[in-house]
Amino acid sequence: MQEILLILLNGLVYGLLLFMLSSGLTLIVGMMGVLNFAHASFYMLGAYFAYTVSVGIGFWPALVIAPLLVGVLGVAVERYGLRAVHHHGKLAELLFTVGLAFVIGEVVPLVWGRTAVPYRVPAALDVPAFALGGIQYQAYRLFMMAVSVAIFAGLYAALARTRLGLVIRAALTHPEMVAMLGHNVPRVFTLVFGAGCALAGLAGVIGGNVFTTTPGMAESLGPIVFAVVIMGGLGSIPGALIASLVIGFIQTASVTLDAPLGTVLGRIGLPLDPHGALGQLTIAHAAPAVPYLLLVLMLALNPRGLMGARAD
Amino acid sequence: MSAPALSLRGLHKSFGATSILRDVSLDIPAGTRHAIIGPNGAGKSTLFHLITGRLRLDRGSVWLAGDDITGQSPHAIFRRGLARSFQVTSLFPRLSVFENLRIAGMRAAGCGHAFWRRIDGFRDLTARIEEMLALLDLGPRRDVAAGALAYAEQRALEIGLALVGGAHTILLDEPTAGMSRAETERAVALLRRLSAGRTLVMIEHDLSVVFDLADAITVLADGGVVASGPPEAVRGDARVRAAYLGAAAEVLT
Amino acid sequence: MNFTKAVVLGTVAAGALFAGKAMTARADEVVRIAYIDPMSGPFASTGRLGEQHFRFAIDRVNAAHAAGNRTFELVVMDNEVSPEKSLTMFRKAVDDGIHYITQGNGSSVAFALSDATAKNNRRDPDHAVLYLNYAAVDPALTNEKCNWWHFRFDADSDMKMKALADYIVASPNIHKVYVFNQDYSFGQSVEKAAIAMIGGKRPDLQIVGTERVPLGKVTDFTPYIAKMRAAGADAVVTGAWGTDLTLLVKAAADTGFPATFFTYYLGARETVQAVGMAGKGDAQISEWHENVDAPEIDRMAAEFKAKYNENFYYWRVVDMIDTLAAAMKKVDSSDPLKVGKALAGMKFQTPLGAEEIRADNHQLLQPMYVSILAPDMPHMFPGVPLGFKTIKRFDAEETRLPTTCAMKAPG
Amino acid sequence: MPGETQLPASVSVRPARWSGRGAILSWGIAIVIALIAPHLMASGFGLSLLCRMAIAIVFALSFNMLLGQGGMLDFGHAVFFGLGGFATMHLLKLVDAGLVLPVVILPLAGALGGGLAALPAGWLATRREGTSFAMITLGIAELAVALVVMIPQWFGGEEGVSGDRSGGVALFGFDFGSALQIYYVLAAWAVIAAALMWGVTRTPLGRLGNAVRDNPLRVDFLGYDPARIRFLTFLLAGIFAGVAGGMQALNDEIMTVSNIGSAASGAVLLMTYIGGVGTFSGPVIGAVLVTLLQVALGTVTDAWQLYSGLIFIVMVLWAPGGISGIVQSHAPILRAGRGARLLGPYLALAPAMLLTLAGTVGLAELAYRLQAVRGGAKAGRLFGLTVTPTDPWQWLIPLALFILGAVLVHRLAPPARAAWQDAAAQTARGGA
Repeated sequence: MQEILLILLNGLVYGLLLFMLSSGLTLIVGMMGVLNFAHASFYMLGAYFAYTVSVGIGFWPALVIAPLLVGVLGVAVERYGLRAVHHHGKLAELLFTVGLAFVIGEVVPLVWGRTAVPYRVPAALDVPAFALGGIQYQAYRLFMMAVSVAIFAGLYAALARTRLGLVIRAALTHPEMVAMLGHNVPRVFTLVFGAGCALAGLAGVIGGNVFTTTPGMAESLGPIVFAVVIMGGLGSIPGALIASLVIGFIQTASVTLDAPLGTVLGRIGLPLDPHGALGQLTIAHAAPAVPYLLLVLMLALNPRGLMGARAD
Repeated sequence: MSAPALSLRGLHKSFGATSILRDVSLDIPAGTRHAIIGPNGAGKSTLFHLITGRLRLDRGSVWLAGDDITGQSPHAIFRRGLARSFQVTSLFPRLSVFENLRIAGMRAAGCGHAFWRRIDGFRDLTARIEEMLALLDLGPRRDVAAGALAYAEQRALEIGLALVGGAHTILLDEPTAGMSRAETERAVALLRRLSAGRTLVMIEHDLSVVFDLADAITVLADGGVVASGPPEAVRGDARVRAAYLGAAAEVLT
Repeated sequence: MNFTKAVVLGTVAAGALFAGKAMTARADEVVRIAYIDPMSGPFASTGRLGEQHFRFAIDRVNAAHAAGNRTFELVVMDNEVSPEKSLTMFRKAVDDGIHYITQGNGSSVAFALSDATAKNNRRDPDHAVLYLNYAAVDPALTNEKCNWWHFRFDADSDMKMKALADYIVASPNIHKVYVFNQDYSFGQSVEKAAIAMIGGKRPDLQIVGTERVPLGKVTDFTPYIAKMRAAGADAVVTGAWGTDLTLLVKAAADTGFPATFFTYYLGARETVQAVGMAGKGDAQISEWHENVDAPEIDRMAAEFKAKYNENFYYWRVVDMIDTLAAAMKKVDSSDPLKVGKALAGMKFQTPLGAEEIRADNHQLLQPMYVSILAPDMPHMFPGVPLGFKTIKRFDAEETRLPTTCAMKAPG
Repeated sequence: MPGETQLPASVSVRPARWSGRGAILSWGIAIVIALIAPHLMASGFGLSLLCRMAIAIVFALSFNMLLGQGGMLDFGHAVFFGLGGFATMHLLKLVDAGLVLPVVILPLAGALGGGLAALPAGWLATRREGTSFAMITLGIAELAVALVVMIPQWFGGEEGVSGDRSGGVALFGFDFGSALQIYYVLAAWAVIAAALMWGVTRTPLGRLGNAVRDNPLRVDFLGYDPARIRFLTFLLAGIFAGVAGGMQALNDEIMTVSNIGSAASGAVLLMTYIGGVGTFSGPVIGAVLVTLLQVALGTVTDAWQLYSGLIFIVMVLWAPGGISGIVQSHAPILRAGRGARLLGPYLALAPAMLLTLAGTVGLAELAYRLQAVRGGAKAGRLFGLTVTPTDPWQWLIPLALFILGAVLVHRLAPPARAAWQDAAAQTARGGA
């Protein structure tokens, strides 16, 4: 019982973290249809900005300043880069962000060095909040979860319940119509992109100190963020939340399963030599590959994702 | 004669709560030219999408030359001998005019997916394309990218794509839309010539084209068939006047 | 045959007195050593750190004329830790007439280079190359995949595990060991060695679990800590490195998991700095650390720090270059075949004790230290008030393991 | 239209229309270059560079079968390259162990390996198009790398799988141990594979691939299943990537996990895009250039990865047709003798671009050398000047160059572009 509770709790923690990481990308994909490959790079920039700011004036100001800086950078990238390639089509936009991710990955270590920077959790939150099964949970983890939930609530309310959200969504499907109604469509896109980047930056501020701030952090998180956004249905905020939690729970649960793949498949009637190369793998081994397996299956079987309205 | 070229039986289609087509039934005999007219939003293009497999039917069935093709994919339907054109020009913009036509003619020439035979080796196909180029008046534009053509040329190519493949039944969605008077006349002549021995179904707004070409006319309004029959009969149908022709009909009579 | 090396010299000045002053002959031969390691990309900092150590070691040898009338010159080649690029650089080195290459980062690169060296020397003996490995620790390199032209100056992962295992088996308050590794060949071999060397060695000592995770793919290690906790582990043995190790140790500290981590790579400055105080009490195995009592190396470290503003880390690089110089001096030649024959079986003294290059597989045997991160040490990490404290020293001979190597000397 | 995969509009619209004689001439030149190249750069290093180029050419061409000709962006193309290489390596080991098989034909095993891997991957991925397709390949690549690392029994883990290409029976006295012999083997394979791939563009499937790239929906209404065409194209691309992997296995005599990873997939995207996706020869140009760039630039500056990233972005923004696209958009103008009109505006633009370039290089080099200086190394010289990156004033010079250059480019680019458009339009009219 306690074991199941632990899995649920750890899955929830991890799932909410994934949602925080992917919320900005979900926004951009959903509202602009741009698969921003540099999203994880903006996450990394958020962490580095937060480190620099927090060394100067502390964590709490950094929580506000760093996402704003990343957001401004995102606005500039959209205005002077993405917009120029927009008329070349989706693939060109995607390739532009691929190049951008590459360049950010080279520039960050130039500025902050190639090794991890000592960006630390604020002392006030670096205390155990509660314990379950002998595992302590830091107060900072609760803070992370709270921020994640707040992001979800804020995005959901802003997009589903306000006129602004309506305009943004209409701008994607019917740009001419929205333009005729007197809205500046390019500016709407610029602001959405900036907001998405700012969210990535916020995730960086909050995740960077728990998960170390290194030049490799973007590369290691990029694919999983994509897995979440695609499974969630390319732009659906509730879909991304569900996908995050599903991945969180499944991955956490599979960590605890030590049965060899050979035995498991044998039980369901698939013969696989338990001593062969594949049979020896345990489910726990494969746990970190689970999101990609889910991703591939999901896309192949149902490209719309969990909650998506867009097929492509 | 055998079964009709195209037979629609009780087609229904709705998007969400909005019903687009209701119980549309229609038989089109082989070898005839049939026009479908009706006001905007009557469901004409939706009807074509349903016939050609672009959209799924809610209810009803579609029969091509006596075979049930309901629910089949567009390419499977094409292979049974039904080709179509699009209201919004749908070409291969980066390929030359010649290549556009060749792609459209490949299936009929038996090319398959071969990657071991030179495409230029299909000499009959090449000859056929050159012939079609001449018919479409696109000979001088042979090697120009389709995306770089003028609008009327693109419309002509659009018709060409539907006609070149040798299908026995051809669906044309507003073939003359946006053409000038002279261009329209050329298109009509072309259609008359190339539809010989084939079944032609077209959606058309230009009533002079309709009455010039069509052996039979179906009037579609509000998702249902209002009238169907020879041009004279339809022209005189009171319901048609009421539902659609209105002022335009006065002019014609 | 015994040979005592010039390593007893502590400083450059002393070295000059001992070897240099007596020798009036001008250095008239330059021996180039190609250093093939990452200079760009994510691992560039590691490559740079190695380069600085090589420059430092070579400057010492040249100043002391330790290689006779030869001077060493370092040729830096960037391989981005990619085997293919390493092979391109290897070709370039052979082309430029270089006969000595050295590399340390990435076992995959090491295997590619060892393989290329063997083939090159067989096909083109005039351009024979000697490969000096200073950090790639896959045991296979000196066992089933061994090659006469490859010399390793770092203990392989099995030797390191033997030292760790001996310590753990001798610690009465360790009862339940968890083995945690990254899922690639190094992690797999660490796991295998740990099971063989710890399991069943004491009735009240058992391995309660093993785990392998893909390299750099796990963000949150809490579920793994929960699993270790549930298994009741009081010690964790891990060959993990880099961010994975940092996140693992941090997750353990954050969740209040009290077990001691026995690691291979906790000693890297960036890892200690990223882990912070969470690393207190955790152990590493190494051939040297800053708080080993060896004044001569301390002086070296101070000099290195003054010169490069970095902590001295690779004692073994200095050890390796000194040994190479001594071998060249002994045979008075820079011919890689002759030098290789001199290196094989060489025994010598260093400030840390007696060392030997095994003739049967060209593996250096050197003293090893198990140490833990402790406060109030003479040398501590910048920004983190912790330093390594020896809890157990092993003589070089104690690290000897049987080898399956069956290589033949050329010629 | 949703889901339509668009390639940059300025990419070539005219299909290559080589007359038989022109094609033979081009291939002849290529073969002659391949034959005499090793004698022009006779060093072992030069040879190994040429071998890498041969491999990269085949790999990039196979990638462009998907991206340029089929409109499919494959983020995991190295999977087929790598698995082809592993298949070849395992067969080479059998040859070493006594199997009688000429080493020359081993890349065929690569074709088999790449093709077998492309079967399930293609089955999953090609049912979608555009960005969905790209994302599935990303997931497949992640899965493949995870699996390969987890199964050292087959893929050798870190140490990889190695063999000896001269371990088999010698063929006509050639054992292929020497660099020159293996170069000719690889060059022959490169020419054969390239010729086959070129041939595919001139078959029904090749043309259908172009059609599916431009307008998959329309293809569906012309009797062909777009997914099936994508699948077959994908399969062929996997087979040729496998051949390239097999060539690499013969060249390096070792295959490791890194051959499968995202870095290798990224490199082939870079090559292909910089060379140009719009023409058949584009990837060849890109493969040669980027291989040279990686090795040559890498020995000169640590900043080369930044430079290749910047070049990529510049290409995406302003020259989406790549180098071959630039050539192609100017060739007809030059042939029509209208090149002189471009000379003025282009000559005005060139110094501005050079200024921007110099400023960029200056800033990047200062940044990299600042890092090096912090690590205790020497800063060295740049453009013949001694560099002190710790001196803030030295940063002002490249910064000023960059800003000045950027402003000038901003001013001078529109007239140059207008001149080009003008000349292109006149040429097109003149030709029609």
